[in-house]
Amino acid sequence: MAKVHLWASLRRFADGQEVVEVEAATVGQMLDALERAHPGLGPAIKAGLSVAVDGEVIANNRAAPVKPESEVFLLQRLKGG
Amino acid sequence: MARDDVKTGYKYVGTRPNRPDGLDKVTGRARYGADFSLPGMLWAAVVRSPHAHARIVKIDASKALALEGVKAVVTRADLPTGLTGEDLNLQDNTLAGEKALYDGHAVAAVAATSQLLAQDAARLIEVTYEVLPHVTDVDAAMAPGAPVIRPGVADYSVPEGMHGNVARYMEFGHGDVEAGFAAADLVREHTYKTEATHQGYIEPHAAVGQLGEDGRGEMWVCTQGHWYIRRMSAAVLGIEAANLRVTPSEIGGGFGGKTTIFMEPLTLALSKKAGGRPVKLVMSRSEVLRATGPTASASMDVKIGMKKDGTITAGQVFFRMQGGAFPGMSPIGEALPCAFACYDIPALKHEAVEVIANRPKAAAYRAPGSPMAAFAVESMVDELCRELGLDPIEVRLKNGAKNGSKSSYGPVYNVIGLQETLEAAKAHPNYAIPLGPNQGRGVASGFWFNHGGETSVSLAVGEDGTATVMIGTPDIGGSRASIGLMVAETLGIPYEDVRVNVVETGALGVNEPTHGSRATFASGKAAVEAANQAIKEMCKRAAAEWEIDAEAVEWKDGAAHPAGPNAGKFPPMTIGEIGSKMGGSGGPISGHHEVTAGGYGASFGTHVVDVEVDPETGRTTVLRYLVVQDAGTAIHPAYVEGQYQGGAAQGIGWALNEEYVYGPDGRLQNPVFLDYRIPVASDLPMIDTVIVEVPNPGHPYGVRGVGETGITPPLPAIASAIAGATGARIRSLPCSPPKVLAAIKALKG
Amino acid sequence: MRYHTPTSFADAAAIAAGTTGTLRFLAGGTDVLVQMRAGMVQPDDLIDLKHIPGVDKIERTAEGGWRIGVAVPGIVLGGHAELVRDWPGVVEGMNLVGSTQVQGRATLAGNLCNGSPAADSVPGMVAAGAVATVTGPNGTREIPVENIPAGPGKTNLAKGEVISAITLPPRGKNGGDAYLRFIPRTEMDIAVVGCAVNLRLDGDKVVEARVALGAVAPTVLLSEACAKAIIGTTLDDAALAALAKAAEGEAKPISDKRGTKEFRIDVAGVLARRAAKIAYDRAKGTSK
Amino acid sequence: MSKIHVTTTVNGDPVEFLADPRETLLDALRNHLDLTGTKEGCGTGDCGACSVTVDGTLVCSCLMLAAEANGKRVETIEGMAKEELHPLQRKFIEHAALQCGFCTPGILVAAKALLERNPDPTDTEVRYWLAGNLCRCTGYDKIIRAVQDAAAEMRQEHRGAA
Repeated sequence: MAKVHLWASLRRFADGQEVVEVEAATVGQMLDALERAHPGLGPAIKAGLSVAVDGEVIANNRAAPVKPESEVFLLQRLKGG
Repeated sequence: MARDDVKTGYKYVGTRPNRPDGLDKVTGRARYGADFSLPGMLWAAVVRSPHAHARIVKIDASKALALEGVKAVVTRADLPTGLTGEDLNLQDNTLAGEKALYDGHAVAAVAATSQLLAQDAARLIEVTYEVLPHVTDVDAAMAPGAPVIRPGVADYSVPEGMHGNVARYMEFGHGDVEAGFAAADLVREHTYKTEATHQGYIEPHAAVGQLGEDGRGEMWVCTQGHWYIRRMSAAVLGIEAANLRVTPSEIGGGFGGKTTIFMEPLTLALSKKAGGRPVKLVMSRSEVLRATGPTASASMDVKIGMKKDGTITAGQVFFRMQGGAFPGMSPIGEALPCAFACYDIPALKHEAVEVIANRPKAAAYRAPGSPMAAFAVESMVDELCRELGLDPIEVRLKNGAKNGSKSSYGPVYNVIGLQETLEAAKAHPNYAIPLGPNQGRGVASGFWFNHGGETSVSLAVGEDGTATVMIGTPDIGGSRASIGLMVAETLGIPYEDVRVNVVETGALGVNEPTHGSRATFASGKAAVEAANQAIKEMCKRAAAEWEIDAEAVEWKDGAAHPAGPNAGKFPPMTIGEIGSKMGGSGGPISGHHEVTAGGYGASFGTHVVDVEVDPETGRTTVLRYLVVQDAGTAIHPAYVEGQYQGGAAQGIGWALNEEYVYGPDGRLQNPVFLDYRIPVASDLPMIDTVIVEVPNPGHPYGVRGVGETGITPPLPAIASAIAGATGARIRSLPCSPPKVLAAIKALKG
Repeated sequence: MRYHTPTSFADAAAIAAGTTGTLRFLAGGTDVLVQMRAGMVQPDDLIDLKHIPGVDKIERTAEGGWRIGVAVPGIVLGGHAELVRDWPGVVEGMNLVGSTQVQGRATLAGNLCNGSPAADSVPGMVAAGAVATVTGPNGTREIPVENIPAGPGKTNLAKGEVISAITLPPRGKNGGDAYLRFIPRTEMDIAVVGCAVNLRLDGDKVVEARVALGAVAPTVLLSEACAKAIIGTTLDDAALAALAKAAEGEAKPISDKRGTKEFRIDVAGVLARRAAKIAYDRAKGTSK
Repeated sequence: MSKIHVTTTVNGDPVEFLADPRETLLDALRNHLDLTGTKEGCGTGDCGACSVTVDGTLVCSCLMLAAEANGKRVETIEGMAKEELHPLQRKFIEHAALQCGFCTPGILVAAKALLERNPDPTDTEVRYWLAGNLCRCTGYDKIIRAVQDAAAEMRQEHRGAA
């Protein structure tokens, strides 16, 4: 199961958990699984998130692969200048 | 570290050929936004609010419409209703709804047969306002009693009990910061402030739009991203994006400020009302400064603990940022992860709130959020270094992020070049030059994520053996040249035989704008893939001609070569031969690649600046400036240096003189280049550069992206150099002479 | 807007006297066109003075001073070696106005009539004792330059009156002048503080002095107190300190987007000191 | 509003047009004569993107009325290259002295005016002469180098010709 790290102020929407484990093969599946497990995270996901999968930042690609042993960090949607 | 010292075996990558658009740009032929005209074209002008916050009671355009030659007026009533989220924000910013939310907010627009007539007509549109209380300062906007500008602006993230102007909240971190502070020998805590600044591109926004009764339209516009312009304009006007064709002009600078819409949809709305005649709208400089997208202003608390040997034990920040009267615009989501990105620190806590205020809707500006965060954190690190008598580069080498470090925002860094930039800065002759009286040296590092994003590129092989590459990322600073070099390298043909064109929305799949330092990275990566696809097809054609397996053909030096058991059996078949025969060998040959590009590599830089401060006037002169930055691979080193130098110059302006000045009436007091003081030629020294190359494994040529990081270190580096020269630490930008002089006098008591 | 191109100052004055709406004179145009572009002023009548014979001339007066036409741009002043030798402070003030491009157009008379307390050419003219020739419907009169501005954006000229020339007095022996301004950048800014010093020496001693301060009051100030602080001295450290103190005392600035009141007062003293030294060295002939 | 008939010479070509009395020379060049190489960056004389020469003097075309150009000789960026590029134009390309290129026409026109007055300027003289030409992309470094390299080449050619 991929380990998804929530930033601190998201944890109140996930029963205070820092890490949520989800079954997912892609970033999109991972986000969907997160929302299913913790509906309170819905607005954050809808507002737009970037994620980092095993060190690689992915701005908005739901198709990017996630491996069972992947470490995922959620980030706010990143903009560039 | 420059290309000359690194043997890469590349033939074109790393060279400095002339850019393809150079000739047009030195002869005045290049067409920018305001340079397009069409038969029957009308000119537009915009009526803007003179108030920071006001209810719009009535708009009376009858006198304007009575003028001969005035063809159309649009107000918010002409735009569709029912939009939500960011689309509604965009519409609200295009034309004010019930309320004008900042000085310069567009209220109405008019089209007429000449520019002067349109301006005359705009003056005749009478708007009745009911002025409301306003707030423009970030801290004042959160203070008890501050007027709540837009009730209900908070999103899911804002905890109960925060001020009504707070729109977003964020917190993250790791480790035990209290334990970290307890383990430190020195803990300091201060508040740092930065004022809003503007990208300051020299070309004002300009567009020509045409929209017919059938809802089909076209637009010619200066933008960093024409697909964004298309999607946003269509949303604001309630038309089908597919019916809008958007062609980007040459772009006179953007730096993030041209990644979104401001007045562009007005050309279409006016055109439709004027019977489909094309409408041109060009902003004045004061409109650009008042009503486009400056960056956020920030107020930032920083606390850092350090041991006597320079080890940083813990860090904590609380950032408050305002990005104008619209939620979601301040870069808190970027500023927080950038704050400690250069460090590997065991305990960190980051918190930020976004506040709205009666200011224009902020847009991205070169590494959005990172310069402010760097100002706060790097200034504080410098303060600790000075207090403990430590060398600022050594402290950064000791605590700096390395390959495999866990980043401050969570993920582990793959291959990064921060340490290499620090070593190069330390070894540079500038770092050893002795300083004179009233002189000081400042050091700071900076970070940007870089970006990939949605990208679509296509490449066509010509009958003459040339290649034409179609990209969708407007070329701001030489990306056509760098993409041309990579394609030349891949195809093995001369750079001059590759033509790279930025094409309109009808000619390619969707592309994100040129932002986030992604053009050379992502369009380059896709162009290389497109070239590889064409190579595969060319090998196939050669194989068919030779009647051998396609797998037994390899491509090198611009030609198909028989390989393996067939090696040497046939003379190589060049791209020119294949191209000249392609009609008869199966048809035109092209390659294309569409991807949401991943694999981008973070970029780090280290700057060293020496300044001299006039102790009697507080005026700072930059004596010498050094930029060291990891480019991954410098495809066209001259334009890499150009990005480093340009970023540094913008950062120097931010540090010393640039700021938005609002009066007590909430109006912008300096909406002209006379008083919005960007650096002029005589303000700056030559800007020395060192290109560090730690190739990014996520790109076929190791590109990281070089545009953004360079603006980040100058803010703290300059403030620290001033501290070195005077003993006075400026914690509120800009380091303007009155502020520096007051600080010097305060030291003397 | 009506655009007029009279060929004599009498005609210009007559046209001006007959207007009823907003009127502007056009010499270099570097202020008027900016105001028009910004929508601050929409003139009904614009009188271009450049078709009047002689407006582009710099001529020696019979007394040995200089008569400068109202359309002589900064770049021409700066290129006039004899004028620069006589009044380097006046010329350096004018040459600080705007960019090289602005120097191609901007004039002393225009800078004066714009009425800005921060106008870079005005303190130098005031310190030099320059006189404006004013032509009106009832003939011409001579007015000391310091009496032309009435406050920000305003002049003491009556309806129909127009400046027809600026005259600098003869330089005379052992004199020197200098102008310094403070701006945050190196170029292109409006003066936050300006100071011009014009003095004459007898041996090492200052025997005459005029000191003008810019951007520290509604109009450029001609300061008696500053002059007194250095007359009779050899501009030693005590005199310079007294001058700085006098300048600080005379300065009655406001705080605005370009600088604070406190800053302007401090810097007025600093610039007075520095400008006096340069003027002194020029009078001694030890520097240009 | 009655228009003014303006007769002038632009890049050696005689031209005439009708101008609103409020129109600037910049407006006339761009909108009446289709010479869009001269740019508007500010309209207030602060950025230099509209630099042209009038009777040989460098000015901001935004700070001059079109009517004032009557009978004058105007030179713009479009007239800079003759049969081949001016050395400044060539050196700007070679030195990568432009990024977005929007300020480039004004800077080239201004730099040409400088080198005609002063063929061997110091870096500081170049910087002060060009202080009214804002560039936001380059930090000016490569611009200064390109101007100096062009100046050196022009001095060489001049010596060769003499």
